[in-house]
Amino acid sequence: MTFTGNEGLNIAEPLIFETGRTDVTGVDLPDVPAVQSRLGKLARTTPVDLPGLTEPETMRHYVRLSRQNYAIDLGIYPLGSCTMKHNPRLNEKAARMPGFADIHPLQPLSTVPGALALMAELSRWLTTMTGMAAVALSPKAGAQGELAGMMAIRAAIKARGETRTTVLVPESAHGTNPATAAALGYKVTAIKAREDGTVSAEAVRAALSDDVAAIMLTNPNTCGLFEPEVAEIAAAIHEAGAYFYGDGANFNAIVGKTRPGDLGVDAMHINLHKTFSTPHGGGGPGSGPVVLSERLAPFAPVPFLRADGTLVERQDACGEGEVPFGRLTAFHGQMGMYVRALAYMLSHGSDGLREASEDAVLSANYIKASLADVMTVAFPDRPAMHEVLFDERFLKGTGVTTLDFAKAMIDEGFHPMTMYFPLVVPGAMLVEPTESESLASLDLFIAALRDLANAAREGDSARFTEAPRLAPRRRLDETRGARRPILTYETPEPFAEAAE
Amino acid sequence: MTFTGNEGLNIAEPLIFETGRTDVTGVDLPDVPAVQSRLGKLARTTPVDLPGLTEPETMRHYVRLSRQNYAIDLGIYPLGSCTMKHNPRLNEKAARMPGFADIHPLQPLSTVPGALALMAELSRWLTTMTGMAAVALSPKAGAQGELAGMMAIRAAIKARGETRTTVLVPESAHGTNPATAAALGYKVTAIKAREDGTVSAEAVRAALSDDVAAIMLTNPNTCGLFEPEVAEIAAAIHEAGAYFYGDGANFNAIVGKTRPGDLGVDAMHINLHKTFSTPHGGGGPGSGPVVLSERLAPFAPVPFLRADGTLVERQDACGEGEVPFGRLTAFHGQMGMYVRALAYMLSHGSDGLREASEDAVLSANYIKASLADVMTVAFPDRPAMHEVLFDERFLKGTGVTTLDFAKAMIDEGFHPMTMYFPLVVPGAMLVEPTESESLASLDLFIAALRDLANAAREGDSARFTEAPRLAPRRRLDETRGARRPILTYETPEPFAEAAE
Amino acid sequence: MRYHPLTSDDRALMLSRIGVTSVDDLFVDVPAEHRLDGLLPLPKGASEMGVERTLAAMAAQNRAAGEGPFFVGAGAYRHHIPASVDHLIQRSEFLTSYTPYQAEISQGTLQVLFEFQTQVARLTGMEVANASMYDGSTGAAEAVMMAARITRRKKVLLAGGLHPQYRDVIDTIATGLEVEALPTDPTGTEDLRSAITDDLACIVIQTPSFYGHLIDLKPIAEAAHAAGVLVVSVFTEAVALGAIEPPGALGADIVVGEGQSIGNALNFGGPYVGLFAAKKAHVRQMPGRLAGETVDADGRRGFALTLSTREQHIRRDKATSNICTNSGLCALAFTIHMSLLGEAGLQKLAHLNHAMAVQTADALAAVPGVSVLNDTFFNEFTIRVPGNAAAIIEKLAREGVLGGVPASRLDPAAPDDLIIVAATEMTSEADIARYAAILGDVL
Amino acid sequence: MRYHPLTSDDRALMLSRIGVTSVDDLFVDVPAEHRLDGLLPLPKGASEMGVERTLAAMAAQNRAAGEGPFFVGAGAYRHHIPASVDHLIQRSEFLTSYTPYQAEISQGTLQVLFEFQTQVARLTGMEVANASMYDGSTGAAEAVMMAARITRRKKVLLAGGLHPQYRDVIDTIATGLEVEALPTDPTGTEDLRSAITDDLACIVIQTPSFYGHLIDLKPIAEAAHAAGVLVVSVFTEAVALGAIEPPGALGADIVVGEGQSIGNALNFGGPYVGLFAAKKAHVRQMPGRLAGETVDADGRRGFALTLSTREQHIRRDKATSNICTNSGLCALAFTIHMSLLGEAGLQKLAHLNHAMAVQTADALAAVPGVSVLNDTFFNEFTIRVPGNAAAIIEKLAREGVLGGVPASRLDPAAPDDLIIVAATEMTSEADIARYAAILGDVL
Ligand SMILES: Cc1ncc(COP(=O)(O)O)c(C=O)c1O
Ligand SMILES: Cc1ncc(COP(=O)(O)O)c(C=O)c1O
Repeated sequence: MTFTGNEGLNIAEPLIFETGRTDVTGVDLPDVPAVQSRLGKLARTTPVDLPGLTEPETMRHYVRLSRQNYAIDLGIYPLGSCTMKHNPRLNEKAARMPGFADIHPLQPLSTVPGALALMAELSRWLTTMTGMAAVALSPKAGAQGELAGMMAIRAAIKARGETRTTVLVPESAHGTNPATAAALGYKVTAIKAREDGTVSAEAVRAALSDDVAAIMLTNPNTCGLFEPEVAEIAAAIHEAGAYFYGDGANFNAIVGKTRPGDLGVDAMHINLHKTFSTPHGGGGPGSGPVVLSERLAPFAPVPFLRADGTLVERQDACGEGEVPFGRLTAFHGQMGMYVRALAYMLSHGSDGLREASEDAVLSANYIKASLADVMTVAFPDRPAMHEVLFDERFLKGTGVTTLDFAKAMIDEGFHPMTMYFPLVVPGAMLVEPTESESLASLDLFIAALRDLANAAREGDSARFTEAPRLAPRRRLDETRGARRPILTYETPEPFAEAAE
Repeated sequence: MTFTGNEGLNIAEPLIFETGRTDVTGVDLPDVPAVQSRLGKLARTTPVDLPGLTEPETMRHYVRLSRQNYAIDLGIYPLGSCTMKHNPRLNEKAARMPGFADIHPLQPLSTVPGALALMAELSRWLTTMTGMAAVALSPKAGAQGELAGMMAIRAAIKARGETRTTVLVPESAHGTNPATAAALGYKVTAIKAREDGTVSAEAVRAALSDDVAAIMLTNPNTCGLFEPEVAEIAAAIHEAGAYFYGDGANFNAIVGKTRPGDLGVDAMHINLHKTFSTPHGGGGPGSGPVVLSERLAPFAPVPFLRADGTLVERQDACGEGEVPFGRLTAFHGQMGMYVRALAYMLSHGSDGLREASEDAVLSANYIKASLADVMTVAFPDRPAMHEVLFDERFLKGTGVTTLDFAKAMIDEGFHPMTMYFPLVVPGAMLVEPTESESLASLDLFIAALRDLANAAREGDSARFTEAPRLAPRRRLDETRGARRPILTYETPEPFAEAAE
Repeated sequence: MRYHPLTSDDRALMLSRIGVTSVDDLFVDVPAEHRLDGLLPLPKGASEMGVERTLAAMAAQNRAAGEGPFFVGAGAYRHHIPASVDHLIQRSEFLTSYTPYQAEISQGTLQVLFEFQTQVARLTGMEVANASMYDGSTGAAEAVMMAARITRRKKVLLAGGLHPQYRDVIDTIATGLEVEALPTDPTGTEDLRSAITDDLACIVIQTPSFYGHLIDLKPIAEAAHAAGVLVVSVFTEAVALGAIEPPGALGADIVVGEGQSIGNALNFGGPYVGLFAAKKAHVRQMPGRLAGETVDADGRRGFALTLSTREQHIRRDKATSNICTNSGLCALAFTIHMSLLGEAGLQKLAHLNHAMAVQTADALAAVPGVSVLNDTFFNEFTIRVPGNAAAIIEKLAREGVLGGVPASRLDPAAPDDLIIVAATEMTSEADIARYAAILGDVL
Repeated sequence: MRYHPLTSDDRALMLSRIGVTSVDDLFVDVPAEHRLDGLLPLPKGASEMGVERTLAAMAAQNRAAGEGPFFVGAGAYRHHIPASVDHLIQRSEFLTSYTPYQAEISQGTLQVLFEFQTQVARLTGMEVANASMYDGSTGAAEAVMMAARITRRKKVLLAGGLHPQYRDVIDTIATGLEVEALPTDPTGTEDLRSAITDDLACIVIQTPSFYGHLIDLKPIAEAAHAAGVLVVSVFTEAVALGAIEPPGALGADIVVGEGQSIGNALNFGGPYVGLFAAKKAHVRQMPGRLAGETVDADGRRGFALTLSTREQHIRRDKATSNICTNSGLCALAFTIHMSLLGEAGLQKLAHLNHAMAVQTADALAAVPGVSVLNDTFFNEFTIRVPGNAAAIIEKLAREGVLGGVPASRLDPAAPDDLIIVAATEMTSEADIARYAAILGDVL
């Protein structure tokens, strides 16, 4: 329609490999002093072929690209299980204080008492909120927290002189749970949920044996329900000599309302990038500290903080009762995220943390109540926690799939909910509003979903199957992408260009 | 088309007065200690009626609004006379260093030696680049710089025991020039330009008398031409006992190529927000230091820096030969802009500054050469400086006006050039690319303008008269706006709402 | 140069398209004898790293407010700025856009200005406000000139509580007018009513005054209006309006003030943002830009600059002011911060400021030899010290306490034993205790 | 609470729509005896101002790198980050978006990842790269497991020049495998060729090594490939690849490294960004996300995550890795900084780093009693000091010089008289002179 292909403020942007030039740079540097090279025969002889852009070109390139993204700062981001809440800018500012951002993990510990104090303070908040004995801060994200917790469990079992080879995982679990168990060589036994979306103690008991090392249970679970028999399950697990690994991705529902430690959890990772608002950044970084019960605490990996505030960095430097299972990452974990998470905690305080959980749960139930008549709630009988699960039944016969429905939401200005997860209901739509939405925002979202549900029912299926029509791209051909994957840019051969 | 009215990532956003509530706040504060009020009977009794938003609501509101703006960081911003060049982010960072941003203008000067040193260093760069004796930093923007320069001139004339009541201003001058002269009570005599867009010394001489206080001449002028007789004009002005005020808005064309002081300029403001890249920020703030010749230097307003680096804040604190005409603003001017401008200067250095001017001029001439056959260059015979002026002749008979043409550029993803200024050519289009555009960017711009010019010629007038169609808004009804101006939000009467 | 995208190859190609052989061929109109041959006698370009180092070294020489007890005010105030404010104003689309002349692609800025104008009008209790002036002092000068235009009178009276630099700025800028300033008024007791004469265009009154006193405009406004005189009300501390009656409610005709306190850092004095509010009837005499609500070709609500026929770019030598570039980004910061505060936040902030100032006043009054001159104040008051105020302030600074502003620094006519002391929400009880203790020591 | 938009009125209305009377009615599934009654024993919420103060006080207790001479490396490096990088990564649309599963409204992130993958592949001389790992150390562990999957072998050999913490991480995470580590190799002289046996899945070699030596992979790779063994090449200093031959050109099969040096601050160790590159033939065994080029329904080029069947969210217990959240924003910072540098900038940066390190090495070698162990190095090398390295480092720190890392801090098996010393473009000649002088003093 336009000559340029641009549409007003929506401006097309090529790849840097198409615009940059290897002799251009956006970084001026002082002259290089003449020295005798010590690179020996390994000095680079091959070109890198990396294009450069000047600063103005760089700004434009990335600003234009950014405008093709949705973001929390643009609107509700109701991805169930992801807890896309507001990211306070104070936290960004604090993380950039030179005393946090410009310190090296290996400078003498005597020169970073503030950093160690911050880690100790964060540990205090995490253990107090969860009612647990200890915390290993270093895991880099939730999945690594799972690894840490499961390794501590394995070490504890080994310390008892046993070996156990099975881990129980409910079917509704997040993919990282079975992946983690499998990575550690465990056999994964799936536990079926009941009709109402929760796990029964009975089913767990039936699966238990002295070969079971642990259960990995998400609570609230990924259907957005609090497991009513969690304490009984914990008791059964413990009775069988196994451990209770809690997936804490959904901790945002219950902070200040109940403590996982009281429910019998032995280890639980906490995604600081979910419950504690460190930004997702288009996929990361996160941080996944794992809290540990008294029984597992001795096995925490290095580095760990002693009660006296000292940091133990090496296994050979351990004292009595300190039997770390190893090290999960170089250095001390995600300090930048610790600062942000602690800023969040200090800002909220005990009262604000509870309010956050309550508002998150309230908002999810409000959505549930407001849409129950036009969409189908997967498990209507129990209160939802911080997220509510719909399934595809309301779309039956409309020719509209869950995917289509989600894509139509994009045109309406919303990011879709999590789709097709958990796997336990067909065409799942998991909606997590978080506590960050105003009532006006929730009402707008609800009204749009009602309109869409009605439109689907009324046969306006093109609105869905053709969606999105108003986004920076229409649907992408993902199978083509996977069949002949193009993963890096390849400069077109000059003769190919000429031939065109 | 959508239920919400949103279109994918283009999300509608109401006014804060429609969404905020007076009992909501996004700022938590510590409790107020109980004290005996000292507000007396003037304590507020009436409500302010200011809505509040929490932080997440605030982020969304302003992020969404921002996305309805064009910006340098989105694309070429070829506003002639405005010098919309790249705004380096280093400069933003430097201006926020606590040693600059968190110092008070009235804390003891003994506690801010670095601030005074920075001002002295900026003064050195400005006077060296312009070849002038002194600089008054404090004017808040170009227009106030004009005021400063013209007041210095008036004071100098008065010091000679004379009064002069006329100021010469070429017709092509920016509106601030006649407005400034008039604000000081001067009669403005317009000087006509020649056919070729420049001012002749002859025309100036013809207008001179001993009632003329000054000429206000922009050079390069607003037609984008260097005034070839500038030195002769200066000589004539001086001979008549008058002063040469140079409007330095177009200084970006000539930094490092020639010095205004050498050309005979007595006073010239420099828009730091043009030539020296401090961001325009949607309309300001700017900074308009005015450089002064030896003869005018004594009349510089307070505050001024002495050669020894001390800051003189009060007229009564002046020494011999210091006869400031007054004070133009509280405090010391736009420190935040000084930091940014100095960062720009240090980054460029003498070599980079010259390169900037050369690239700016080169780019304008490249555009001129590339479009001369499809658009009409107003003054084709002389080289353009940093901007090139087109007129509406190429649109004759197409039913497309300069305004229409500009609006069609919006759909193509470009900000239009300056329109209908200068007033000396009909349907003016003043294009200033600056040195910040890559060749690829210039070529894209040129190609689009060529396509548009051809489309206009070929009768595709709807593309223009209906434009923009792809922007956040179509054309606004500006006359309605001016006839019954709505300048503040008024909460609808409840009954009015009910009646609807 | 990292900011210049053209390469030598690009330049060569461009020169050939233009049809010249060197860039100097484009500068032929510059008189040959005035063309610069070599480089200017200035350092060559530096790396970002190098520039950052140079500037950081300069910044490090200054004593930042956050480094210790800080009680400096007198026209600029240290408040806490939420991190989200500074984040938002740095959005490319706000930071790097021009004046919103192309309304279709400037709705972000325009809607913000409309919100700003509404906030300023409501805060001051007035009907309309413009899209900002440079700062409070230049706004005050513009107000005086506007009053003269409205009343077609030339005499202007400045109250003794007006900030001395504001007084100097009015005196300098309002050149065609006869400006009379009353003697400086540290005690806040001058009788303004009886100073009003019917040849005045306006009377300019600051409240809270330079010395911190709260002035009741109402009786003065009544007297002024009876004489056909306009009341220009000035404030330098916008936060005050959260706790005191707005000038609009007390009869002011034009209200101008410094908006720095909301959303803007101290910045050693600038950039700041001038707030300018008036009555609807006078809107066509106002200086500065105005954003107005209108509709687009599809009937959708939108905003555009309006009443531009007042402005220099249209009206040239008949304009109401020569202002062009204003304080857009500072106005944005103001608007965002004010949106965050809302009425509830603003009022609490104001009362917290007041409380900290009362605590400071009480603590300093208890220092032997020190007296507080104010009956009323908001977050700023004046103390009399036994000795030279400027010398004492220097001594305090050497002990790490920035104790305020000697009145005589700004006004040679002010007694030299007065210090203007400000407190804000940033003032801690420890700061106050330390100030009182050190003041006792240095006296 | 400033982050919570719901008011009490809102909550009441919502509860009534839901049909319950209190929010606690929604928590009925929590076992009654485990519901918390009161608040947690933690402080109540604080103002932004208060939190900022608390955290600033903690930060102030740490000695920031910028405060004086700084030579600490050993896996993380202090480089200058252009201000535009940090500005851009804070754009709301990058900072506050999720993993780009909805490709239509995530093209920004996806195109960036495609650019990142291409940059990493080119930098390392490999064919493909993924969209990032947590960091270099965990990437190394993933590489080892990938090699085991490809070769279906279980034995892994770690060279003596591998960062000790990387070694520990591989040892911990690669649980099903037999990991053998060669003795630590401060002199860079170990014979890796003869350590290769044909039951190895891979050999893991760091170059530049932990001690700074440049290792020629080529002969080792030849021997390894002859035995069906994969070569996993590790680097901790990405800038080095601007000056030395890329592992891909020397025969590496998998290249992993720490990308922190480009675009990311020190952050006391995290978040960083793991670079992971491999051969096309092995792409289906790679861990982590991949962005791929494709087209949309209108035929327009676009990008989407691809080959997800390797990943945990699709493949669950059969996934190539359990990684989910990765280092997206750090990868963005890397990409932006690398786009700014380009080949010309990267090479100059690398040579500047090398030059400063050579100057540092020469200056320290001249200190009596100190010797440099390296023949070759990039920007980091090892010195032997006459005394306990850790004690000397502490003494230096007390004099304001952060002189490097005692090798024995990370590796109990390392001699205790070795210090690993790094220099970068941030190192000034004055820093070097001061280090040499103080080192002479404290010895
Ligand atoms: C329920 C659940 N468990 C585990 C994870 C994995 O956490 P991470 O992405 O931080 O590795 C997630 C996150 O997506 C999750 O939702
Ligand atoms: C030629 C010219 N003169 C003067 C000015 C006024 O400068 P300022 O907007 O900084 O007041 C401008 C800016 O628009 C201009 O272009």
